[in-house]
Amino acid sequence: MFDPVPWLILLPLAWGCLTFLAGIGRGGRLVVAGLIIQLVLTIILARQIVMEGARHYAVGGWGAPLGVDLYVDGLTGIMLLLTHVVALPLVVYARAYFSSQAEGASYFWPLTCFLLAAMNVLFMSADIFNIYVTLELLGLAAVGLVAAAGSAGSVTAAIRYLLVTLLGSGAYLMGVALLYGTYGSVSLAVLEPLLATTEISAAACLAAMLMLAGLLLKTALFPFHFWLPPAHGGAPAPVSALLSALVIKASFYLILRLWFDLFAPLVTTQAAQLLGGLGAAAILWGSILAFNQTRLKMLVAYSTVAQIGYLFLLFPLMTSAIPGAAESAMQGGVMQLVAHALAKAAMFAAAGVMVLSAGKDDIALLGGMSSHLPLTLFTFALAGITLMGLPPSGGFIAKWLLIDSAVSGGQWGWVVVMILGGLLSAAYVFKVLRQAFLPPVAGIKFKPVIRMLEWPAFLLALISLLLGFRSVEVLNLLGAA
Amino acid sequence: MNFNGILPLLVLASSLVPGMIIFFLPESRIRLRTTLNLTGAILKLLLIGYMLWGVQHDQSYVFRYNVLPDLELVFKADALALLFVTLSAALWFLTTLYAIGYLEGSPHRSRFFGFFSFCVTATVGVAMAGNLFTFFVFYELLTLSTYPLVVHRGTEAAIRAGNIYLVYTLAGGAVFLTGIVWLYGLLGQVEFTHGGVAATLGLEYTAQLQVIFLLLIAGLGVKAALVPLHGWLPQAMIAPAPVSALLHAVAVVKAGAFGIIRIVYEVYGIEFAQTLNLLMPLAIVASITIIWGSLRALWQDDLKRRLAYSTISQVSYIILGVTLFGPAGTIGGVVHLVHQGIMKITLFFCAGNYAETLGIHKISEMNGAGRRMPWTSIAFSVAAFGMMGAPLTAGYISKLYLIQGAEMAEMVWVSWMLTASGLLNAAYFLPILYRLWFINQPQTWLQERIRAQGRWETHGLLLIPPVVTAAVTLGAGIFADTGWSPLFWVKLVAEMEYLP
Amino acid sequence: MNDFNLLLAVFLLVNLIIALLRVARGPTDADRLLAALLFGTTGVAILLLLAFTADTLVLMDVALVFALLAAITGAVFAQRAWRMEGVGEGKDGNS
Amino acid sequence: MILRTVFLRIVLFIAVWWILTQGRADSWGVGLISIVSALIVSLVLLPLGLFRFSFAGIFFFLLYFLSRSLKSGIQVALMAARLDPGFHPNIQKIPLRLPEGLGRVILVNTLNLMPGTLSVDLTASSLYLHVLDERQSIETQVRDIEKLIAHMLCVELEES
Amino acid sequence: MSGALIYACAGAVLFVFGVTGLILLPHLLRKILAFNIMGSGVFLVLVGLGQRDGTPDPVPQAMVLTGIVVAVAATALALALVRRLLSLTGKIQFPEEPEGSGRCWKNK
Amino acid sequence: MAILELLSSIFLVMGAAFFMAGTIGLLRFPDVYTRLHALAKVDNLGLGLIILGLLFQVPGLTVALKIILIWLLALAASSAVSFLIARRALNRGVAPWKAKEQKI
Amino acid sequence: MRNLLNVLVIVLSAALGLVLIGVILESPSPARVRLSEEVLMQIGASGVTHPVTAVLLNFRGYDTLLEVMVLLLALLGVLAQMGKQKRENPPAGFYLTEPRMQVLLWLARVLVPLMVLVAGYLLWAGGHQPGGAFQAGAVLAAAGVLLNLSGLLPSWMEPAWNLRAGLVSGLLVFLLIAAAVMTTASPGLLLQYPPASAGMLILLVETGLTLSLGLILAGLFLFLSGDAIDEEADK
Amino acid sequence: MSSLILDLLLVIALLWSALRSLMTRDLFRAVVLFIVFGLLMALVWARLHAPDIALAEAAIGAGLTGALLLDTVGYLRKKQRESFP
Repeated sequence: MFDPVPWLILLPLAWGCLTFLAGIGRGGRLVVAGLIIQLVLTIILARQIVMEGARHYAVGGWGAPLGVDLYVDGLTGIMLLLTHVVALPLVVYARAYFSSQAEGASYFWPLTCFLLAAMNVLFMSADIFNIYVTLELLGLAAVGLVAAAGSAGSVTAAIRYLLVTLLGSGAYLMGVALLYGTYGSVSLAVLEPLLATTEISAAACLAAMLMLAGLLLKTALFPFHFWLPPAHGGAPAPVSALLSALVIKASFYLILRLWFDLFAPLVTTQAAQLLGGLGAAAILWGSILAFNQTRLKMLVAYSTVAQIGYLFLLFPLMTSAIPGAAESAMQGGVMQLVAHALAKAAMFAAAGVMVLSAGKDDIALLGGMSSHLPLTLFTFALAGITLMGLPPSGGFIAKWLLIDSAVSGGQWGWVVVMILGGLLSAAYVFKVLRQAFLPPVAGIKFKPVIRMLEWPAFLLALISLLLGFRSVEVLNLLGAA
Repeated sequence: MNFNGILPLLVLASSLVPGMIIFFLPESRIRLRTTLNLTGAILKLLLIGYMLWGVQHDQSYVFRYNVLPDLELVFKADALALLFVTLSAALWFLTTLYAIGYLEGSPHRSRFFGFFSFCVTATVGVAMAGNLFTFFVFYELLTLSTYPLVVHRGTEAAIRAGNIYLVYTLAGGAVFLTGIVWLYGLLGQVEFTHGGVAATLGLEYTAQLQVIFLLLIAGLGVKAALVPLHGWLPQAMIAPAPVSALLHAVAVVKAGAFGIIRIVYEVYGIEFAQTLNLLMPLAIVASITIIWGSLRALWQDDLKRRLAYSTISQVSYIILGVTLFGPAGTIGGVVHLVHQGIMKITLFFCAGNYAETLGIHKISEMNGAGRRMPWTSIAFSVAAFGMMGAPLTAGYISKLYLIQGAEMAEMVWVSWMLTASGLLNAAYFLPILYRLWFINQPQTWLQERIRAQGRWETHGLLLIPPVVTAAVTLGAGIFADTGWSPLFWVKLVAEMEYLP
Repeated sequence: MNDFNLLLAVFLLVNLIIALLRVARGPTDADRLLAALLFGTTGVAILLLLAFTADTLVLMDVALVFALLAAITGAVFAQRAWRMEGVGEGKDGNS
Repeated sequence: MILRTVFLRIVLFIAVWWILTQGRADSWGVGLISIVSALIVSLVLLPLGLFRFSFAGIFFFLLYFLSRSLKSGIQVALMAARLDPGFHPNIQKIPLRLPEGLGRVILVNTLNLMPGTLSVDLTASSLYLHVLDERQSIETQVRDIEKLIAHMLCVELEES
Repeated sequence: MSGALIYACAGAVLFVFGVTGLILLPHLLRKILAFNIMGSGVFLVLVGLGQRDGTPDPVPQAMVLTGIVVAVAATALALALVRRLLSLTGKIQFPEEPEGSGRCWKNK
Repeated sequence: MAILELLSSIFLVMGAAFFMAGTIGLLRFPDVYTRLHALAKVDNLGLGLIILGLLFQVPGLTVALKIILIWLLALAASSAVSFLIARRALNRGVAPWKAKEQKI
Repeated sequence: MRNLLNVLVIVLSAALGLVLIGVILESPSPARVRLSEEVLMQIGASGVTHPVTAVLLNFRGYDTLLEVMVLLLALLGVLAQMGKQKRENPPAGFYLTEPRMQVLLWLARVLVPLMVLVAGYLLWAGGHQPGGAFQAGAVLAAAGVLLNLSGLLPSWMEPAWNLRAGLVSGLLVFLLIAAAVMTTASPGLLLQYPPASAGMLILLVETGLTLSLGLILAGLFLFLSGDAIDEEADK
Repeated sequence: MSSLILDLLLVIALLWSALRSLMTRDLFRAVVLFIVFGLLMALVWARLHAPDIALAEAAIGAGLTGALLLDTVGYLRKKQRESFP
């Protein structure tokens, strides 16, 4: 049987090297081709997971405590698939984007390849130290991409991002050190039964706190969100899209993994409620701030802050005693993750096109966009539908599942938050749309844009919208154990 | 999957696909766009005709698709659905014709017709939804696809109206969603079935079911413009006339009213709703809306605003009929869904004609327009009489059954209220007719745009639709007892709902 | 013998810590850096003593690398960090 | 001549490698590559024929160097230890007789390790020395070392 | 208490120093220093705690080697960014910017 | 054997003493040039003596040669760096400390 | 307000420190899993005799692969920044002939070949005693720094193709060997070296890594440090 | 005994240099203290029976990080001179 796992690690690395060798600003075509190959591999892998269930993969053939293990299950499959489905159109988009605007293009391709490689290895890793390395990889690649724009604002944002991500991974590594010190292993497969069977030690608790705090910092959950908007709002549009759609999700994925697998014996209902509370605060505060922005990309970036909040609602909902409620909370959380990734990528891409065309990142200048770039505006609107959680989008399915879980678990507070959040997101999405329907601001001339900028974004938005119809497959993959 | 299962999908696609293509057409491809639009509309009418025939011959058209393991997207063409589908498809066809004429030469037509088609698709989806989930999906789609139509003109006023529209409908949708999810949590599946599914729960859930009912009605009431939630509707007048026509006659308000019909009859079941004491409060709200809308209509000088308040009042007839326990009330309410649609669209077409041809927007400017535009004015008059409930018109039939229903349900105050409302209707329509026909026309019209071409008083495509609908208004009244009238169908529906 | 070596290592370390006072005193940056340079030599001595203490001769390699790279800090300082007249001798730096 | 230099360098590197690996026999595989690359690097950095030297000169130089550096260490240590370091430091300029190149560098470095002197600048013609005691004659010491270096590197001193 | 544990405790203290410095110090170069100190602290805990019984454990040592390289890489990147910021703005500190800057509550 | 150990100890102690002297010099000398004197000479001598002391403890010839190599490297480094820093100090105009100034 | 926040941070981190120390001191003496014993048991199959190298390049060679990638990424980030900056203000030239430069120049001439030798030694030593590719690479990088300081090696601008090839060579060699091993010796398994040739392969990987790590680490300095020695000419 | 003292001394020096490096007002002093800190870390690793790490720390701490930091300080000063001539 052909096993795509090692190739999914080696190939993106190889593309990264080759694009670097190819020279400045070159190699886009190679990346597109490479991503297509990887997408096929991911699909094969997903099929294998559905057929045969989750599996461990021992790198070097050494196996758990000694070597590094990889672990691939339904959730991994979803994340990998999501990564490639989002990245492929974005890469096509980026080629067009950088052909019309050179700023930040110089090392975009190798950085992106390594970013995707980092994502792949992160999702598959089952070894907490290895995860640390992948976290650093992801962080450095993302910082490099953010800073590539080269303006003072983006460099400041990149530094802030870098320091935050370093602080986060430092705290994480401290947790790893404590766990290794106490249990003598860094492999999840070894640690999990150890934590579950032995009595809870203070070291494990502290480690859990440190690791989760570090990851929360990287995920930009509410009080830690300060770094995200400038970083995501200041980067070139393809980069913003990649970061907001995928990179944030990577650390969330790890929280999910650690919370429900490794630290399952340690977590308490109060902690889950706390996370949920922070998530709720993120939804409300992020949406309000998004609404207050005057710059389009900042608005989209703050919307990411808000949307991340939804993801964290799944923690309190999962504590529900009713098994059905817990299950649909998990499903809802994952659907939200997937839907948001697709929609946010589309939204940032669309915002990028608009900014490129208007020449300036200002919502007030968007008037007339509805007739100048109808497709892009339509893309923005479709993505907005997913963010608002309106049918038939994937976001709607996610919200349905989450509300269902909250209602059947009797946790009414979260229902109110989600409903309010949906309305608030409508407020900021329509703030943009209504501006676009107004007549153009006097004196502004829109630059024409390449067609290839508009279509990939539209494709992403369409996928996010139609995801609602194919969510059974996603959930099937999630459920494959 | 057999053809019968796919048919509902085809009905949806017949407007969705042209809509999508049109959306990406360049502005200049007028002929292709028109062809697509009309092909879609005619195709849809044909398909619906086939289904009407089929339903009469006991065929069933059901399409199911699992969105989630225990959540289905269901399209079902039952009698009630077909009633609404036929109405919307027919009126869509006419409105499309009208809109082609109306928008000739104006910008952004691709966008307009794209969203126009989406809007109809959503309406058809609402009509054919086989369960509450599907209903909600298309109910929200309707909101989204109508927003661009409302703000189509792109003026500050239009945008403001659009904002108000969104605030109301999205908030309503959110409340609606909460109710739906709750109900799904209790029932597992909420398929529309005759007699209702909630009844299976039993009386120990009374309190919960009452709250859910409140949530559902509050959500639907926004679109149906029940009184405290009606604020968006007069604002939305800013939209182009075909949009207003569609919004008022078929799409938005009717979706709300239709949803209430579905909730009362096929989710709760009329008898169960009666036992839960849900009907009386709804009847009171509907009555208040009827009176309030009529009263407000009296004071409007803007023609379209007056028609809008009239809509608020008239749509609640439907809801009132629904709350009257007994077949007659049901028939009265449901048939008014169709009748009001036909009549109101006529009125809006005519209002659009006056505005487009003569530049008339206000009632005070309408003096003598009847002689300048006789055909339009005749259509307008017929529809207005229908609204008042004059004999020989469709409106008469509705009122007749409503009053019967009120008597059967032993709610005498309702028949008094209906009478009063009829008088109010007369009070706000008769002055218009008086101005049309009996006051001399001024020397020059405000801004006469479309010169009379040949023997037509206005653009042909603007004239045909109102005349046709006015004729149908009369026809539905005169031939109410034949097998093809709306009344006949509604009786069919009512029979099923009151089956033991 | 081993303990003796260790004792000497301790002594050298104390010596080194005392020399760190120069970092605080200044007055010029060069004076501050001297402490770091001293570390090159003293560190080599301490490492060698440690290497011969516990028979971990591999520490000699560490000492070798220390000695080999000791020049770099000083050279970077002289070539890059301490050039031209400062904003004000003795109190330059973070202003 | 050239071959001799190359040969000497190879020998030097082999010796260093031998010292580093402590004579392990299995190291010569990597050693060969390392030595060759070190040789290439050294040839690039320091082309052949820039200087040559005599072994006897090296020996005398080292002898002198070791004895003097011991003295210098003791001198400075005493100064540091005494509570009142009675020195009179100053900067002196000394004209150079060594030709440019390695010789001068060795001179500078040696003087840095010699008693009482610290080279502070080097120009085309002269050397600036910081001396701990300006009352002592430094020049003779410098001349001695110059001579030794000239002998070691087989160069002629320029008459100033 | 073995030597390794002493170092582990020292590592804990260094970690705390680093974290505090990274959060509180305004100067970017100092933040970078603080990050390095924090990293060293973690490495000390990793090795010190891992071999608290005195026997050398190669696994955490290998991990720390990896970690050191990562730290160097991050430091270099941070320095590059700081230098770039310096050449762009002439400053080496974060500009003070209140959250959600922009015209608040005016875009109704 | 004992004699060797004794010799070794003597040299080691002497080396340590030189280191101490170097440190004292570093702390007490008045300006950067004089401190460089202390650093370049005393500490290298200290290191040399310690290495000399350790030579009595080495297990083999190569080890001995290796530590001598280390010493040579340290010498080269510190003398060159001293020159660089001293030159830079002169360049920047750091005035050498004068004895008579102290007397005033 | 700001002060209060600072105090809060300090108090919190002090508490964190105390808890950390407490946890460290409390931790039960033997860990549950004795990984070091496991390493020693399996070391025979790893191809090297030094346990740290065995862990670094065989047992956890995957981490090392990723780590090289981390370095390369940092370099890319640096390049993306500094390349731009240097294009804006190119660094000044060199004055090698200055007599005062001679001291440093000769130091470099002597030390750099030695550093190359030591790097080779460390690389070789990695197999059985402390040392290895990283240390060797770092020493090579230091040689690069020294060359740059002495003026022999100008700061790097945009790398040409050969330099780029050198920078990625380590990762490429690693990848190629991984792919080769995966397709031939142990199909479908990542980085599983057959025990017989493991030593050889590891040495190969380490050689590649040394070269490329040296270049990358040196590059971090050489790309970063913008200016060569420029002010001597002013005087 | 003396090994314990050595450990404690090292720890004290380590913590002190780290703290001073973060607290001192003068940037250059902070960098020098940080370099010293790195060298001390190398000694610590040697004490912890981790010569591999000691080697890496010595090479990277002395050769690279120090160089990078000092170079950056120089650049910073150059910039400051340019902006305040």
